[in-house]
Amino acid sequence: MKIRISVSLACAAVAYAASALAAPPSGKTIAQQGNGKGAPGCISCHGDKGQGNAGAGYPYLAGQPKAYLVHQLKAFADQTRKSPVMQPFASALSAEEMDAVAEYFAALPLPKTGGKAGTADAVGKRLATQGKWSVGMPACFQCHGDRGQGVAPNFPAISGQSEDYLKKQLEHWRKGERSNDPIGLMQSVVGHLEESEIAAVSRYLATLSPAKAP
Amino acid sequence: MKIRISVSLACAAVAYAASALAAPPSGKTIAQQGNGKGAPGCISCHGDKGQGNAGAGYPYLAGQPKAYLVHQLKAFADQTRKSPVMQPFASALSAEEMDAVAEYFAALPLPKTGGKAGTADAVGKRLATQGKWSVGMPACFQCHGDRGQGVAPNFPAISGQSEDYLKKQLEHWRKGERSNDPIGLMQSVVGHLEESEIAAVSRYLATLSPAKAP
Amino acid sequence: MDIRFLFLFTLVVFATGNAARAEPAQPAGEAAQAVTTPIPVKAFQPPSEDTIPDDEFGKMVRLGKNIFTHTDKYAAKYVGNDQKCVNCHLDAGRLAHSAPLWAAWVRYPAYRKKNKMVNTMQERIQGCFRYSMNGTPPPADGETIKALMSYAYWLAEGAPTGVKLPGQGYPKLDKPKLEPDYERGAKIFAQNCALCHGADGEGVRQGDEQVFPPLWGEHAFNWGAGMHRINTAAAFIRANMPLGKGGSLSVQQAWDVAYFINSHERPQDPRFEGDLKATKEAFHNHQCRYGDKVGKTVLGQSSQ
Amino acid sequence: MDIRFLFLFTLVVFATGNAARAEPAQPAGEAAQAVTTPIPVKAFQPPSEDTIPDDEFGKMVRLGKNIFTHTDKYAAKYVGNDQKCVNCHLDAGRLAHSAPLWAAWVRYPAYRKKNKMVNTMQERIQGCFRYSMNGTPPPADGETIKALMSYAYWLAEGAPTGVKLPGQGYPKLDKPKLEPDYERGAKIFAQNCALCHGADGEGVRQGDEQVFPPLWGEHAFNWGAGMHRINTAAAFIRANMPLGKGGSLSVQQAWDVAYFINSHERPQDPRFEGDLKATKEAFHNHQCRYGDKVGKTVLGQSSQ
Repeated sequence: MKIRISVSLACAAVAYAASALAAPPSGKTIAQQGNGKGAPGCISCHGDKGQGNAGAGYPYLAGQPKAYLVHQLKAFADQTRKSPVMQPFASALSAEEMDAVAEYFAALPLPKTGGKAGTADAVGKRLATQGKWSVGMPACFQCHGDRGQGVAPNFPAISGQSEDYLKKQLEHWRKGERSNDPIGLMQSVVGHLEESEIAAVSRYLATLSPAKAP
Repeated sequence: MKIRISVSLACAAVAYAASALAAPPSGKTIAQQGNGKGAPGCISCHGDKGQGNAGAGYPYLAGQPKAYLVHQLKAFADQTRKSPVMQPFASALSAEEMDAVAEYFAALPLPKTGGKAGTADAVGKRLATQGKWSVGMPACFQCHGDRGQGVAPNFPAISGQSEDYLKKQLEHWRKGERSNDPIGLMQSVVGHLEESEIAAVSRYLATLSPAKAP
Repeated sequence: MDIRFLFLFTLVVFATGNAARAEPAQPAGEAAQAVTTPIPVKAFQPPSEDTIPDDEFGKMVRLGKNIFTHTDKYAAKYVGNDQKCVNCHLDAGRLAHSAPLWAAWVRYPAYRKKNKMVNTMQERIQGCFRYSMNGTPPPADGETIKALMSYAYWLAEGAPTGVKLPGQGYPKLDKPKLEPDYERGAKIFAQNCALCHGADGEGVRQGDEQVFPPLWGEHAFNWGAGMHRINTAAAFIRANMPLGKGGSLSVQQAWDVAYFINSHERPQDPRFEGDLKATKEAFHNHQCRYGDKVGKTVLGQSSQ
Repeated sequence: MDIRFLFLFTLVVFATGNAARAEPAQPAGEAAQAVTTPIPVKAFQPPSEDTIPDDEFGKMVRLGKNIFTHTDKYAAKYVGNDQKCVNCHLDAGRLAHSAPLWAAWVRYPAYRKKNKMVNTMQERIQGCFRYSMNGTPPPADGETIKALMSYAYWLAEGAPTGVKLPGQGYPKLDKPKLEPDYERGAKIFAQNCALCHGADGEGVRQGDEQVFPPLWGEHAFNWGAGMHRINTAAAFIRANMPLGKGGSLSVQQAWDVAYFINSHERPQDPRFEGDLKATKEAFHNHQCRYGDKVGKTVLGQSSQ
C-alpha cells in the first residue's frame, strides 16, 4: 500500500515535472491543484470560486487586484506578512507562478458575500465611511473603494470579507506581524484605533457585499 | 418832553388801532414793529432776518416750519412752554397774528449760521447722527432732517441754532419746564441723556449750518 | 475669542405669555404714556461704527450701510416705493428687537414657510426689495447684495453661527384681550403716529429725501411684505413705535393700530397673477386683511 | 449658547517660525516615517453628521454634503476635471488644517488679493469650480451654491462670525532650508504619492468614480487653482499627505514634492487671454512655475 502510493505520487510528480518543463502550470491549475512543488491548490482553503471560508477565517481572493495578490504572496514568502500557514506555500511558488495564480483570482468576480442588511454597527460604519479624523484616520472606503470593493492596483476589497480575518489583519498591523503595507499606511491608520473600534469596523465590513453598494 | 412822547405814542397807537380795525397787521409788520398791543417787533431780539442772536441765546426763527412756530407761540401763551420773556408777548398776539408772523418767518431762508467745520464733538455727533439706541434714543437727525434743517410741519431746524439755546431747551424738557412736545417725544428722548451728553449734542449742533449738509 | 455679550437695556418688555401684566388705562384723547420700565436683556453688541476698517472690505461695509440707511439713493433702481431698509430695522440694522442684521446674518440659510424653500441671506434680502420696498430684487451676484451682506456680516462680528440670539426679529406679542378694532386703531393712529406718518399714512418727504415712510397707499410696502401682517406690524410697533418711545403703547393698542394701518390699500402682492382669491389662498393664510372688504373697498382689488 | 470648542488632537505641528524644530534625517529610498508627535490644538468642532435635521433645511444640507463629497455626480455640469471639493478639504470639509468649511464660512465676505475685490462665500465657492475643478461656476442663485452654502453654514454652527479660527486654511509652512528641488521632489513623489496618485500623477479612476485625484495633466486642477502655488501645495501636503499620515513628510520634503508636482503641465489658467507672459504678470506674482521652462516645455504654453 505504502509503496504503491509512493510510486503513484512519484509518477505524478514526474509527469508534472515533465509538463512543467514544457510550460509552467496555469493560474487555474495552481489554484485548483497546486504547483506540485509544495503549494497545494488554493481553493482547498479559499473556496472553489475563491470566495473564501468565513467560518474558518480564510479570506476571499476572487476579484482582488492582481498586484495586491502578488504583493501578498511575496510578503508571505519574505515574512513581511507573517503566516505560518501561507509562508511555506508562498515560498514554494515561483515569481511566475505567483503572477499566474494572482491573475486567475483577480479575474474572478467579487463574491456575493456579506450583504446582511440591518446589522450595521454605528461605530464600525462611521469608521468605514467617515474615518476618525480627530486622530487623522481616513475612512476605510477612502482608499478601498466607496463600498470597500477594492481599488486596483494596491488596495484590496474589504467588504464582505471574513470578520475574523479582518480583525486579525488589523491586529497584525498593530503588532507589526504584518508590515508589508505601502508607506506603512495601514500600520499608521491602525495605530489610531482602539481595540473596540477594530472589532466594530471588522464586524461592519463583514456585513457588506463588495459586489454592490451598501 | 415826557408829554410830547406820550402824545406821539398815543397818536401812533390810535393810528395803529385805526389801521388794525381796517386790516390786521401783516406778519412782516408784527415781526418788525410788533402788533401794538404789547407784542414788540420780534426782530429786536431774533435778528433783522430772523437769524437769532447766538450770543444772547435767542434762537433763529427764519425758515422754521410755520406750524411749529404757531405751536410755540401758543405754548408760550398757555405756559406749556415756560418763558417769562415770551409769555406776555405771545399772550398779546391773536391767533390770526400768530399765524401771520409765523408764516412770515417760515418763508425766510434758513440762516447761514453755524458751519464751523472741524469743531465736531464725537459724542455730540454720534447723538445727532446715530442716537443712543442702547437706551432707545433715536438720532436727532432722524426726525429733525438729515442735517438738522427741520422737517415740516412739526420738527424745527436745530442745526446752527445757538448752543446756549439748545442746551436750555433740552434741560427744560428734562425739568418739565417745556412740555409742549407732541406725544411727549422730546421729554422721552431727553430722559435718556446725561448732562454731559446734552452739552455735547448742543455744542455739536451749534457748529452745523442748517442751510447745507454737514 | 471676540464674542461680546453685554447687558444692554432695551425699552421693551416682551414677556410673552405674561397675561397678568397690567395694561394701564389710557386717558381718552391723550397720547399714550410709557407703560413699561426698561428691563435688562442680554443682547449681542455689534461693533462700533468707528471700527469699520479702512480698507477695501471696509469700503464695501460702508457702501452696505449707505444702501441700508439711504436705500432710495444708493440702490434706487431696485426700490419701487418710499421705503428704506432702515425703516423696519432701526438704528441702521443694529437695534435689538427691531430685526437686527447681526441676528439675521447668523440664521441663514434657513427654510422659510413664506416661499417654501431654503433661503440664503441673499434671497432673504432680495425678498425685502421685492416686498417691503415694492421693487426689483437686486441680482444675487451684484454689488448691492454684496454690500448689504458685507454690512450684515460685519455687524455680526463675534456672533455665534446658527444661534437664535436674544433680540432677533421682533419680540412676539401676547394676543390682545379684545379683537383688534379699526376705530380704536384710528384714534391711536391719530394720537401717536400721524405726527410723523401723516394723517393719511402718507409719510413725509422733504425734497428728494424720505424722512418718515408712508404706511399705506401707493408708496408704501406692498401686500407681500411682512409688515402687512397684523401680528408682525403689532410686534414691531409695540417694541419700537413711536420712534424714541418704544414700549409706550399697550399690547392692545399695538394690535389695534396695526390692524388699522393694515386695513388700507397698498401696492399689489407681486405674486398676484390676476385672481385675488387665488392669491389670498396661496399666500395669505396668516393674520392679514388682504381680500377683506373695508368700507366699499376690497383690499388688494384696486392695488397698483 | 452653543459654542463648542473642544481640545482635539491633530497630527500637525504647525509651529511656524520655529526654525529650531529638528528635521530628522530620512533614510534614502525609504518612505518617510512620522516625524511629529500629535500636539493638542484648540479646534472648533463641527456638529456630528447624525444631527443634520430631518427637514427641508436638512435636505439642503445633505445635498450640499453630497455635492461636496461627490462633486462629479451631484454637480457634474460645473466640473471640468477629475476633482472634487473633498480632495482639498478632507473629511467632508470638517478637518482642521485642511481648509475646513466651518472656518471659511465665518470669514466671508472678505477681500481677496486674487481677484482684488470683496468676495462673498458664493463667489469663493464659484472660484473653486472655476479653478480647482477647472469648470464653470454654478450660478450664484442656483441650487448647487445654495446647497454648498447650507452645508458650510451648518458645519459652522456655534462658530463666531468674523473670527479667524484655529485650524482654518492650511497651516503656514516654514521656509525650506534648501531651495525646493525637482529631482528630490520626484523621489519623494515616487515613494509617498505614486501609490495613490499614480506614477505620472494621473490619479485613479474606478468605473465612473474618481478615487484618487490626478495631480497634473488635463484632468487635474488648472493653472489658476490655489493648489498650483508651491507654498499652498506644500502647506497642504505637509499637514495632510500621505492621506492618513499627515505630518510625516518633513518641511523640506513637502516643499520639494510640491515643487515637483507643480512643475508639470495642467489645464490653462481660465484668465489666460492668449498671452502667456501677460497672464503670468497679471496673475502669477507668487510662488508658482507658470511660464517657467521645464525640460522642453514652457509650463502653461501647451495647456488645454
